[in-house]
Amino acid sequence: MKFYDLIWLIPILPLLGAICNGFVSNRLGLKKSVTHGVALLGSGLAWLLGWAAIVQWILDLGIHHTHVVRLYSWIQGGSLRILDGSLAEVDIAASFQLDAVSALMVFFVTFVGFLIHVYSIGYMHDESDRAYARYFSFLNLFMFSMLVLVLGSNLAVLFVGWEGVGLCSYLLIGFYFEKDWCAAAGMKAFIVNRIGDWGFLLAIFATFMVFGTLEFTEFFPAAAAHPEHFASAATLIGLLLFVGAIGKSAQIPLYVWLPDAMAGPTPVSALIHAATMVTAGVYMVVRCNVIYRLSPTAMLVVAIVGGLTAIFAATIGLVQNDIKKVLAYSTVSQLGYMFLGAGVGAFVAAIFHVLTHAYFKACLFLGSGSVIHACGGEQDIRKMGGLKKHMPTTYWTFLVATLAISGIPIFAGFFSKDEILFKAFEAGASDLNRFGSAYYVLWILGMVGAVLTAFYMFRLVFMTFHGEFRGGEEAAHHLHESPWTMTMPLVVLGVLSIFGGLVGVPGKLFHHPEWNLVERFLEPILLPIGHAAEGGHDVSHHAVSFGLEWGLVVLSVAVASFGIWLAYRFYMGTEALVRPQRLAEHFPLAYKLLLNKYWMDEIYGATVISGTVKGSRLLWEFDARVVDGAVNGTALTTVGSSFISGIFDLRVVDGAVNLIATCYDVASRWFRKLQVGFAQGYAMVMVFGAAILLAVYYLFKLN
Amino acid sequence: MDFLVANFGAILFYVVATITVAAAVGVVTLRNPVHAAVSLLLTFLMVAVLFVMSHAEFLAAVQVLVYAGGIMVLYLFVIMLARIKDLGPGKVFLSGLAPLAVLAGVVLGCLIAIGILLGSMAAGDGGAAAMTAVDGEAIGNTEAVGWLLYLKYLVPFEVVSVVLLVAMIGAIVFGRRDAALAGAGEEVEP
Amino acid sequence: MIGATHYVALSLILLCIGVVGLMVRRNFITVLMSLELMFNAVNVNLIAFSFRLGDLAGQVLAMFVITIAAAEAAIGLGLIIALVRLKDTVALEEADEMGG
Amino acid sequence: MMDFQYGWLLNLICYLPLAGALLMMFFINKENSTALKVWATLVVGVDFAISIPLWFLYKPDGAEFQFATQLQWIPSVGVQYLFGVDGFAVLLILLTTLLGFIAVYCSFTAITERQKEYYVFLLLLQTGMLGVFCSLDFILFYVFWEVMLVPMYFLIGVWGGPRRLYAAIKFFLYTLVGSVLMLVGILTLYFFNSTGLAAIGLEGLDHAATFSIPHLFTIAPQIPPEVQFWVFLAFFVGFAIKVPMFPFHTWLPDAHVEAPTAGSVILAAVLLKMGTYGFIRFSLPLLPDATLKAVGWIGVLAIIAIVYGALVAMAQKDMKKLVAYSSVSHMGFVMLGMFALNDAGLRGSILQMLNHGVSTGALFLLVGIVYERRHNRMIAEYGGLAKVMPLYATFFLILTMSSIGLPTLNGFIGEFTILIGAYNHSWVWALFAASGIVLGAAYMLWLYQRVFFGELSNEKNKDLKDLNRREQWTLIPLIVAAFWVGLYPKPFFERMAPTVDRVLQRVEVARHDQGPTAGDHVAELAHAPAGEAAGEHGE
Repeated sequence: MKFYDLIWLIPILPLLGAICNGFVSNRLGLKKSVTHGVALLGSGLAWLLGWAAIVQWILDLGIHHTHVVRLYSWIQGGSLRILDGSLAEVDIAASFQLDAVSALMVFFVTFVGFLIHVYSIGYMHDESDRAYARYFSFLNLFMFSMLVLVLGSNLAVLFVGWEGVGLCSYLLIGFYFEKDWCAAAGMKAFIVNRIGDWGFLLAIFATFMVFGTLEFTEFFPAAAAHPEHFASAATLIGLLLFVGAIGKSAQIPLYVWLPDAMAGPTPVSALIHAATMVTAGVYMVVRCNVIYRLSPTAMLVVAIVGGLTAIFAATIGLVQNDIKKVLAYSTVSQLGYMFLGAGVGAFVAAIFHVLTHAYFKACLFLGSGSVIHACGGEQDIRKMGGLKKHMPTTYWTFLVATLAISGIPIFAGFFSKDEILFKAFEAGASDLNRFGSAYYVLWILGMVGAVLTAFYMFRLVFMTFHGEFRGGEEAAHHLHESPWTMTMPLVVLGVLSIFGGLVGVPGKLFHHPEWNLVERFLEPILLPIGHAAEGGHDVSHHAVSFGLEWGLVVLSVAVASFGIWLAYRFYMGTEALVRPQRLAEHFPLAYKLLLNKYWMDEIYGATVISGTVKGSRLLWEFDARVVDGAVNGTALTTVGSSFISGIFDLRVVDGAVNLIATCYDVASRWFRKLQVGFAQGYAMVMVFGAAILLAVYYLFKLN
Repeated sequence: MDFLVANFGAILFYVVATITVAAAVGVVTLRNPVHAAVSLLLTFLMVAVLFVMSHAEFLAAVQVLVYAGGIMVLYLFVIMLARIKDLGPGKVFLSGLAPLAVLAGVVLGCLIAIGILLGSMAAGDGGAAAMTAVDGEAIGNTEAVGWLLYLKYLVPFEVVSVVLLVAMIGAIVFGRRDAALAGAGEEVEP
Repeated sequence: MIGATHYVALSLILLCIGVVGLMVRRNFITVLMSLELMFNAVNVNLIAFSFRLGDLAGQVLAMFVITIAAAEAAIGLGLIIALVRLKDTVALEEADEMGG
Repeated sequence: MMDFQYGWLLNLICYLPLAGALLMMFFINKENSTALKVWATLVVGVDFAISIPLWFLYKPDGAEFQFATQLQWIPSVGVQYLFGVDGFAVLLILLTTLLGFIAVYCSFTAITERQKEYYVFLLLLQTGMLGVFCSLDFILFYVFWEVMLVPMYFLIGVWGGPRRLYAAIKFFLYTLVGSVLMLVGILTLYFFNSTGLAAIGLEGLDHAATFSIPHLFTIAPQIPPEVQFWVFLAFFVGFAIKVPMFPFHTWLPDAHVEAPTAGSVILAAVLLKMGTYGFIRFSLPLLPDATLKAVGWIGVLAIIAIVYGALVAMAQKDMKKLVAYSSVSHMGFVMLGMFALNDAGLRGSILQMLNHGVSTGALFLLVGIVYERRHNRMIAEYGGLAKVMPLYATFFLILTMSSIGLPTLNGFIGEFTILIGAYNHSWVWALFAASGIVLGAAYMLWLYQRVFFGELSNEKNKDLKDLNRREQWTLIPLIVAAFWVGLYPKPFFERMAPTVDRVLQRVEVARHDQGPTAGDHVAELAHAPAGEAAGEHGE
């Protein structure tokens, strides 16, 4: 038995941990050491097994081989006639597959997941035993779902993980459920995600309708083999899938849940809302790259949404004062970059950015968790400052990760982000799919976003770690470096934030394309499309000259440096905090706009949410009065005849007359006056009714 | 005098009809319950006369026996039992609607009147003979009705008798003192 | 000559008096009496047509109507007794429990 | 067509509760509440136990109806005593016996008055429900159908909430109206099969008079379209009220709200299935022509039910009412899948019937549990319960997730299969119906948030007891079932497959008679280049 045949066990191990903690530790209130022991065992074994499986798979089968492990037949929906007229069997298997992109995801999800489990031991130690068990149970459950998501070999299994991570996200955001806003944030996350899932589900059905299967290994080659046949179907499927991705990966217009999701414990924000779950959308788009490459429209939509989100979220991030909110908007923005990358065809760069982003953003979040821990739960950066001397490890790792996200060379984020921006430029230059000018605009947006990223991230660093502590005397006493369980993951992730990007060195710049390990590793997932399969080649590689490529690299470094310099000017030295205030006073409207996040939550609240709620109330009124009223009206007639024929006994009459009572609500006020259980009122109505009947009869009779 | 003789039927009809209408008006307007009941009795009797004039002698007898004899006694009993002194307007609860009610009656009346006028039929009779004959054989009206009732309309007759039985049982149940009180208990629902 | 029309007209008048009485009067006794009036109106009608058409069925039907009227009177008067026991009144507006 | 092996078993399952009820009536003192409970539990427990063999004994590749019994009943008009089940009915029987057991088991403390009558009625109800699923003779079916109403009427009317009379009568009259129309439909079919009915100009086939459903299946293709139309309409009203479909649903919230917990559970889990069972058993195979014509209308009604039920559920302030309206939404899914008239849709529809029974039944149990403690169902009265009742909160969460169709739980399998079938029929259907899953999540999670999260502000909730052992055991079987269906639905699909195939076969006959319709349209597309097909699809 090879490890890669056991890939189904990778998600199951944390699931066992979750069940154990959820139903045993939580019920019995076992000691914390038992609880996190079980949880670490679950995720740790998954990590080891995952890496072992990957290594064995590379060595034994090679990266070009997609290894599918089919467990059992899961959903058997009989046979359906699909679009091409043939009968296709709806036989969806519970099966897992290991290929390059799954391997990459498993590689870092298990690893980062394990680190965050370790970190949580320190961060959550103040919780009660039961809450502690609950927390670890949810965290393990999340690992299970995420691994199912990345390992699933068809869209349905992917969807299982997709919904599963949504559930865990819901549970963990609402972990402090006594606080109303935490619970509300969890619900918001789930429901917004569900809107995305709506698109995803439809995409699944459309896929089945077009291809007659949901297995990646079956319909990707089919689509790639006949690009022109499936082009329009690909647009539909691609766009619907992207609706799902928008929800899960918090893109415009469904990004609103992610900032609120920071209500959960910080390790959760790091694991779920930065490193893994939110990148599921990117993973899915990359996974389905064949579909997207068939459809220029879908590609363009992905790129536009990504580019807009990147800069939109970055602008909001400029002025936020909650340390986690800044990071949340930064996550939204970075996810935008990833989609921009996917949208310009740089799928490898997008997934590479997922990888590096997992390192540095997890590091940033864990660092912020460490800071919050030290400040006794305070999250407002205006009440921090000067923490550098109190918590050096946190500071240095945080700084490293900030340099990485800003795109300073050598650090991890530089390689991936630069690759994406370069590909965006290249898409413009090569006039990709004849949408060249649009891609140029997106590239410019990306560049501006890079300045903003560097600015707000360094603003965060300067305000938190430099200057004087602004949190008051008492809080200052409590400042301390976090325990080793918290700093160890920080250090590991910090190191990875420095060197993690080296696997994707843009070797082309040095005339050594083979240096780019990520590109080589992921190359098998980019199935050759149509003619390319017969030896054609992509022309875009020559659209940008070698010199210009270097120029772009320098430009993006310069842009990032400019952002850092700007942040320094604003938030360091004697004039710290004065300049930004002056700027805010100069442009009050813009400042308010950004501070209130463009009032997007309020707009949604006033339109979609209140619309739905009000609509539901209205329908309820309709149901009670009109639909039920009609029923009771019928009952009224029945009661009338029951009086006349005297058939029903007193009880039925009594009950039925009660039906009439409800009918009053429906009738107009005047009618209401008449219908107060006063028999003569009824008689009068009857007489009028008879008169009307007679009149109608005459009308017809006399004509 | 000839006129009287020649039009005896018509004159009788008008007289009887006038008394009927007057008595009917009395039924709904008189405030003393006994007076109202007597007025109703008068109506019944006049209607019986009309029946006789239409060659429905048996029915007239039934009318007198059942209505005047049975039902009226029942009414008077109830009026005495319940010690009803006054049928006056009482608490005017829906006073605003009384005109509307009259209007409803008038509208209905007018409509039916229109119908009668439109469909006014020639005077004449289908034959008094038919009222007393079965299969062409002349017998009395009572016997004729009897034949019809017990042969052709036997099933409806039985059904009606069951209805009557049910009504009797119902009346007994309502009349019981404890039934009324039990009903009162059940009325009150939370 | 007196024809069916006259009878029908009379029956109409009786009916209308009955209807108005039924709707306007406030006490149960009068309402029941009004009902009796309406029954009689119907009977007059039936008999008139029976004579006019030479069909005894009208008389048979009138028999049934009388029977039903008797049943109705029995039930109605029973109700009055119950109402008087319960509320000590024959005023209809007191018996409005059926109202919402 | 019929397999008579183990016929006695089916009869035993069906009449055991009746026998138990009779024995209870005569031999157990009404004061002896323990004996009553033990006996009732024993009877339904044994009933469930002996119904389990059906699961294993049923042969998917065997005769259409198995475990059959055939006896003469009223030979003069051709009424038979005909019992027998197919895979579909086996599943529903198992659902009924399981839920019947749980319904008895959950009422130990909830019912304190007139216990004897209560358990007798529950047992009678169970016989009625089982009989409906077992009967293969229309008159027998109708008898059980009506028998079932009476105990339910009393369960609501005697042990119900404050407005129980109103609800009971509404329930009774409403369903009675439907069933009378159904009877008219049944008689029309009967006369068509035999002598015809001159009064309405119906010419008969002059077969021997019979109400046997298997026989009527064989003459279904000969029924003229206009007869099919009217019979379908009569059946439709009868079944649609029971389902309940959109404009006929208003009895449901009232009945659910007023019924005691066990009544709600049975009502939701089994009684609503009668309607959909009727559609699949009778309307579709017997009246294929009318079915094909009705597809569009019923699809629209089902979608309205899905969206409308969900939206109205969102506005509810009463927990039970909310769950009741969610039933309307879920049953909309069932109807939608059924009238997609394809393999996946119909299978999903049947599975969703079971799922709804399990999830909604369990949700009613859960609401009943907290109602028993607080005698209040208003959502606003609660909040923060997760603090005092963690286990309750966990169970409620799992079943909420099952209700909103989270993968690995049962709801997902049903909805997924239904929607894939619906998409196959018309992508517009799927587009709208899938929005039901968003709304479903919205109202259920909002409910969950308001009841379990937030601060424990209401003093009365401060010392609520968590689930006791008995309450746990009423829920655990349902949760296990939810996970079973969610993770490994294959055995369920296997058992319903023959039914689905036969129903579709019978409908297909009419489709071919009707000339060019949707099915052929697809077949035509097969000859067109795949690209064009895909292009049309993309529009």
